[in-house]
Amino acid sequence: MSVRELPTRRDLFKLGGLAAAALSLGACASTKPSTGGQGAAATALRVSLASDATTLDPHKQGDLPSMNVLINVFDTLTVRDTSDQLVGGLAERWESKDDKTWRFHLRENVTFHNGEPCDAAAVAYSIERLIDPATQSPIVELRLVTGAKVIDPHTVDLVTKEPDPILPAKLSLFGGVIVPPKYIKEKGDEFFAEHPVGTGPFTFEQWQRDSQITLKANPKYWNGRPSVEQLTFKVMPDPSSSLAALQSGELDVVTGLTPDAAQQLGDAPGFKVVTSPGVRTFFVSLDTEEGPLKDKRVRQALNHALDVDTLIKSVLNGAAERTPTLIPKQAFGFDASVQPFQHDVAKAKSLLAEAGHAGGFSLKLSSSTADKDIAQAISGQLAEVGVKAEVSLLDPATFKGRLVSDNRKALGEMYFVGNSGWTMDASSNLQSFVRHDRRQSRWNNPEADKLIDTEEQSVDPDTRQEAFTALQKLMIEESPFLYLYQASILYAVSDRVQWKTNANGTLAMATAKLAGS
Amino acid sequence: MIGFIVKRVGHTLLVLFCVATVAFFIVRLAGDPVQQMLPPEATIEQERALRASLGFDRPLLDQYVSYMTGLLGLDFGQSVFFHRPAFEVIMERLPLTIDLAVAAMAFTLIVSIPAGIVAAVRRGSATDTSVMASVLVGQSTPAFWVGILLILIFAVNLQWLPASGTGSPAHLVLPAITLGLYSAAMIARLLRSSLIDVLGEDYIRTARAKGLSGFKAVTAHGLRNASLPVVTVVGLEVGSLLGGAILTEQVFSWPGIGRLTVEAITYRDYPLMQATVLFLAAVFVIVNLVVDLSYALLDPRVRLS
Amino acid sequence: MLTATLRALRRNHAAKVAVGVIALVVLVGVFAPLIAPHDPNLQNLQLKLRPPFWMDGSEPGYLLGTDKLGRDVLSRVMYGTRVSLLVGLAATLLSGVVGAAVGVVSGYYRGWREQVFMRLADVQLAFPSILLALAIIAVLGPSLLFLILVLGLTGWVSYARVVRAEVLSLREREFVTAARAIGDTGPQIMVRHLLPNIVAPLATIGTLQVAAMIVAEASLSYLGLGVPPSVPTWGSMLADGQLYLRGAWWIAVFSGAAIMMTTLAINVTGDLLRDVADPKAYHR
Amino acid sequence: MSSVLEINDLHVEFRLDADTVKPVNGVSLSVEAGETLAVVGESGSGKTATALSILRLHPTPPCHYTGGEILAGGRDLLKLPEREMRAIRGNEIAMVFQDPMTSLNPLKSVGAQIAESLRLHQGLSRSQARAQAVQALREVGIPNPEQRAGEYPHQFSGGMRQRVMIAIALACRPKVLIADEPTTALDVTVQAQIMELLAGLQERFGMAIVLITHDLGVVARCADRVLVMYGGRPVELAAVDEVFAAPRMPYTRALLRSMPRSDVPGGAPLDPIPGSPPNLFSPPGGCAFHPRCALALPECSSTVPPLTERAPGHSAACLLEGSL
Amino acid sequence: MAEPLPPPLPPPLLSLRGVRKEFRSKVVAVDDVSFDVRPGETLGLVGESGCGKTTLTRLILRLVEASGGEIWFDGKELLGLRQRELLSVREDMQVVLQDPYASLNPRMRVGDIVAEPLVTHGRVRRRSAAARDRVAELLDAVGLEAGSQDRFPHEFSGGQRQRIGIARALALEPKLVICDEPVSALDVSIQAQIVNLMKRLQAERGLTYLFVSHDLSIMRQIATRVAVMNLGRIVELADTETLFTAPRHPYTHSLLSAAPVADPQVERTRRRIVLRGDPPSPADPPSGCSFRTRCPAARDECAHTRPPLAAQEDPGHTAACLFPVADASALV
Repeated sequence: MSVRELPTRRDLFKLGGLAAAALSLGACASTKPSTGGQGAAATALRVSLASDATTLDPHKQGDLPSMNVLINVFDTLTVRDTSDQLVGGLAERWESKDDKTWRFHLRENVTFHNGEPCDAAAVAYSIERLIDPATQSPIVELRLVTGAKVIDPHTVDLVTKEPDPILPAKLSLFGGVIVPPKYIKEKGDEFFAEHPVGTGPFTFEQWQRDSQITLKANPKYWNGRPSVEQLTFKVMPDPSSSLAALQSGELDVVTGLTPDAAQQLGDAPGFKVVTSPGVRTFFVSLDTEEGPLKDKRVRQALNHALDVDTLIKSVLNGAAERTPTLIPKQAFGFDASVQPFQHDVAKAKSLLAEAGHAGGFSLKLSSSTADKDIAQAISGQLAEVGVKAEVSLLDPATFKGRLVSDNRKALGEMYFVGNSGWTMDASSNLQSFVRHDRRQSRWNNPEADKLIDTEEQSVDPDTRQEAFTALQKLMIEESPFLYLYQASILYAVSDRVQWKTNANGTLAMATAKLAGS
Repeated sequence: MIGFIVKRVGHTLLVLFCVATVAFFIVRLAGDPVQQMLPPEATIEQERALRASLGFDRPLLDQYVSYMTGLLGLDFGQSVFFHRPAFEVIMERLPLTIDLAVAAMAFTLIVSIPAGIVAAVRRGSATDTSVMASVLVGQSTPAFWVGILLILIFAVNLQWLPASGTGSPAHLVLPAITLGLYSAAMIARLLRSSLIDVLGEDYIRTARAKGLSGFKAVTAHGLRNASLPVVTVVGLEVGSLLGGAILTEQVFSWPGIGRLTVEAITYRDYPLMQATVLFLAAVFVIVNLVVDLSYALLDPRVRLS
Repeated sequence: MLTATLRALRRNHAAKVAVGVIALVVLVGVFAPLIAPHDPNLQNLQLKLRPPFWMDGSEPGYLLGTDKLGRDVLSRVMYGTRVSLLVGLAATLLSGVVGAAVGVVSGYYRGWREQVFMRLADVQLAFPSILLALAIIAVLGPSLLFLILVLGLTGWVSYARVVRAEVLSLREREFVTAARAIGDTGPQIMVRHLLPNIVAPLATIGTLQVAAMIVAEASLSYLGLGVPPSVPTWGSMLADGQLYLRGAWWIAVFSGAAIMMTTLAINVTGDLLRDVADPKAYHR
Repeated sequence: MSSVLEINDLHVEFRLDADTVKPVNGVSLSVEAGETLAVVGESGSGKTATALSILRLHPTPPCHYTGGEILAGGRDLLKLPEREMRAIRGNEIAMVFQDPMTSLNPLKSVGAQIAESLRLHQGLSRSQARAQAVQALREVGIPNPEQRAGEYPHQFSGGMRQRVMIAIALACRPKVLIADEPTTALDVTVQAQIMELLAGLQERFGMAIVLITHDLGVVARCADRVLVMYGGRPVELAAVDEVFAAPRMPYTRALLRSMPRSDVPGGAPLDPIPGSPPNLFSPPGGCAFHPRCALALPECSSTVPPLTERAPGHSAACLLEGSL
Repeated sequence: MAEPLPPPLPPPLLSLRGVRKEFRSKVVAVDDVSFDVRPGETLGLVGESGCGKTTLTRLILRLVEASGGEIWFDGKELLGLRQRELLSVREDMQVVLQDPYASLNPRMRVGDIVAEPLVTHGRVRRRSAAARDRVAELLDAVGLEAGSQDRFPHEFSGGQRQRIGIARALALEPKLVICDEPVSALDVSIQAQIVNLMKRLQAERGLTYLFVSHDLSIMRQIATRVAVMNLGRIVELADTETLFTAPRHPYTHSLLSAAPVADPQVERTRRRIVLRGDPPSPADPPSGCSFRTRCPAARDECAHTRPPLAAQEDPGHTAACLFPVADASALV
């Protein structure tokens, strides 16, 4: 599910001009419970955030900076573990009752920070609260959920109007946060948003807006008291100043780094830049309905024209991995047998000539200013086969406005876009871009539509995998996109910190450890 | 004097009314907060529902009328992203911007007033030349560039001062210098030329004919008179200070009104955008109102008329 | 005015240098396609982030090094001159024409016209121009034309105020009374008598305004709201280069230096013009 | 009798960027206690430059005192250090300027502006100076001085402002008052009041007055002796009756003839001086008046005639000997 | 034997009836002013600063709109005319202004300045040969070289500039020239040149002057008749010689007495009237006679009655005073 990766939060530092280049690349940096480490002493961990949380009510936010904080205060029903497997969170296990019902068995003896029990009623309350339009939640994953049914104090059913095979995965982040019903009813929404109470590893201490958020270890955490005593998120939009702060000892972890920013740290001793695989894929959407791109030979030619490996090496300093299509390799549905396009200028030229464009042609390549360098580099490579792609940069908010507008041609013939699939299911990566009636789709292919329907409506993994494999082959053949890469997550840490991120990107710090304290 | 005050207050309100109106319509040109709030894969129904629940699907005129009537009761609306009253959000950031503005103003005045006086009194001397050269450099350097250089030198290389963030007076130093530099150059130059004008006035000659020393003539008769045009410009400078604050707060991650404005713009958070614009405008016009009134206090010709 | 300027120029060494710098900048801008060693947009990812010629690892032919896409910094700075000058001059011209017209009309007629225009100016001054820029760019998309439009539309106030003040004093001068007694109409007086007499202050603010506009363009480009990326500009190079300040300082430093040098030269020249236009201030 | 102020062969230059201007070329004059010496001339004649030179009020640079001496109280003012010069200004020698509107600081009450020189020169306390200032205002005929001392210049009429200027000048009872066109900016009825006031104060305090003016009517009414200046040089010096009745310099005579008079019936055409007064930046060679002089000789364009005594107490600078 | 009747007077060229101007600040600058200017004469208008004489000229020129009254010029009532209709009137009525430095546009060449009325009224085209010829003629008439056309005003001395101003006023061959303090900014030695020039031009061209000045000596040399203004009102009007030798209004009397005469012997013997107090502010004029607060002869009635302009012994002599001066012989 490509969530909140596009502009929202990151625009901030773009507008500040502080992280000009591919901000979106590193923005999903997240820590993931890391294992190992020495005994816990009274320790404080300071982590940079590229921008502040907008609200601490988990149902009213839909952006990673907020989520990065909240994941430490709240728990979700399911959890992506360090090896990217979906494991139990507040729900110990779950099963599909029928096509339209998922049953969750809850962990017992979990309480909120205020002592309120976290039971089926709380879960039902949370789900209902999220899908109630009055909540004005920007979270969209649960759009198929029609309600939650309490079966017993530790069992709850989620009912959907259509089959949703990946609902459990969707509950591992934004959609799956469980909030305390009594507390909210007593104190009101506004108070809750400033003084959140959850079941998570840390309790909320203090929020100085746009400056820092302080959390304290929750001694009664069901999964064991975290070794970090105090967790502070410092808002620092400028990567160079946060790196400076890291070097001067004001910070322990700098997140949200771009490849360019990461280079600045150089070989300074005592710190390191960690590159960890991510699930955010980048590609160029092509207008397959009009103009020269209507011809699939042209689309194939453009894919052959791109030297993605050089792009990764030069523009991203190697902080990415090639993907054959839109699906990251960690996701369910990825088929390693599908081969990416070969960089082959001669072939590209001959395909263009075949399509009647031997002399090349001109078109527009739109991108957000955040992706300026890569867009320009792509334009440079296309120029080598005679295709003049004029780069048109839009500020991230405008870019997003046009991306989601009703006019699918609002961004011109080609636009560069990224898409994160944090559910780690190919379904999320494809959902908005492939089926012809989806918002960002510019490809009308009945076969593809049928395959999407299959994978979206079946709960059987094998059926789904088959559909995905077929889809990936079809996407290579038809080339409705220019396929690029999945970006790595970059963060810088002081040597005294021990932790590791997972592929999807929230700063869950429960198992982080500090050495030498 | 009373008539003057009433007239000026009236102007101020009129300007604020116009700013509010322009802000209302211009932010709606820039795009929709709903599109920024939802992830791209949201369905059109979800988008429509959210828009309706926020009230942004109502006719524009309707929204305008309720926005303007809200303003009468100091209700700037609810921030879409912060889920709180926009006014409250602003008030929360205000102290930081005030800190920054006060520090920048202090820097500006401490640097510019002595520089302007010395340059004017020693007109044509080496001191004057070097002050004027600094003034030109200060006026020619974009604020963001100054900020970057200061960070590079004092935070990154020398590590004397923090590069960004808040918390201690040390955090204020670089942003305040960045923000105040242009104004300092501006005011030093203005004070100099204003003082040179005043020093050529007949009443300075009268003072010298009475036997006052050149220095005494400047301090007793020159400064106050020369400050009149400077005071007016200081008021207008507040405008560039506020504009500069937007850039400076970005460069130094200073969580004040300037950054809030950019955030609001980024989110297309209508109510917050309107509120910050109106707030900045209000600060500007009120400062200028105060400047006009203090002008009147300084100048008996206005005060007593 | 011209002869007086030349005379003043002969005595002012700083201004001589400044005028030389401006001439150089203009020449570079005009002849950039002829003298730039490379296509400013030509990428060579193999040659990225090469330092200037005197440093180790530099690439022959790339005097000031390359940026992260392997483009020649010198050529980009040269081409950036064109945008800066074009935007600076065009926006100044636009704001000058609008501002002078508004200033003359409100200064000459006074009354409701003056009230309307001056309140409009107040609103403009109180309104953060970055928002106006953002709205226009957001609605219309980034383009050189709109950038000039935005800067022009936010810059007219300073002209209007100065021109109005000048006109207010000019209209009390007897030659205006004489013209009215002859039977000249308002427009005739404004064109024949008032405008020629505000040319000097207009030229002075205009010069200073060009520098201000260049900085404004750089600021907007820096914020990513400037000109489209197919055109290299100093502001966007500065923004790009900021990330590489430690390793590849040359990108930001040369473009920043170009901005500073140009605006400084223009400001020095503007000061000279100001002195010539206001000899009272000069001879004192 | 002894002079309270004596100027011998004063030369003043302004060194501007492009040119050097010499507004004062060899001016000599002296004035005795209780006497009024009028210095009369047209614009550019150097009369105001001379007046300001006495107190060394020209800014230096560009002004340079290149020659001569200014003697007062046995000292040469041109040689005094600035410190001692300050003790003379406003104390021994005071000055009244032409435009009372601009010569007073608009932001200070008139009482404070008078008190300033009293405190400076007589070391009075604030309250003493204030009381003295009120007294000074009373002396110059300002009604209700206690209240008016606290008011600001813009609240006074032109005539009253000039009275304030006189009060400032006379506050320390100077020996010499230099009045630079003191009535030019005033209406004729007010002018008469001010001239009467000055005459009365002179009688009372016995100071010498150097009256700078272009108005021959004012000269005729007030002056004891007259120095006529033209092109930066003194051209005639004599008692007032002598100058008007028997001028010895063609310029003086032509000036008197050209003047429209209110006591002579009109009808006949006037007798103007042709041409214009000399330009300071390009003065004519020789006698500055020769281009306009009906009696000019060929050598007038090359020879500068010195001011020489033609009759007791009557000097003129002209190559033509004898009376005209 | 009966004296022969004086020849009938020609109809006035300019005639003011009850003209009034009240500014928005409630200051009455011109109050109920009536007088005639006859063809070929020079009517002098004398008064101190702030008396309203300059405002009055602006009212006649319709540069300032009057609050009331009538102004007849050459058979037309001006105050009712629209701006367009005024254009033809302006051809016959021109103005010479006080400050020769400010009254010429510094950015225009002399030729263009002098030709401007001709161009505005469509007589010649700008910069045409006809314009140059006409300008050369005019410059010659005021004693300037034809070559002056291509120079700028700042290249001329004050007297020469005033000649340029006069040439401009004459360009349209007007019937009436309003002269607003035309010589007061000039050096003494130049004033006579200009006065002589104006007198000569009047004789040659049959001009009529309305001559405004505060300078009594100039007035006596140039005016046929003189009107004295004080605080917005005409207080006395008479033939020049009558006014200067036998003024009836105490204000006129004190003006004449206050003006110094360039003759020390005369000055010593004159009886001088030095007024007490300040001139009243036009914003707050005294009740009754506007001069009464400074008048040496004021009595109680003067505070209650505003004296009308009343005929005096000499024909054509009027004065607004309840107790006119009987003997002014000491004035010289």
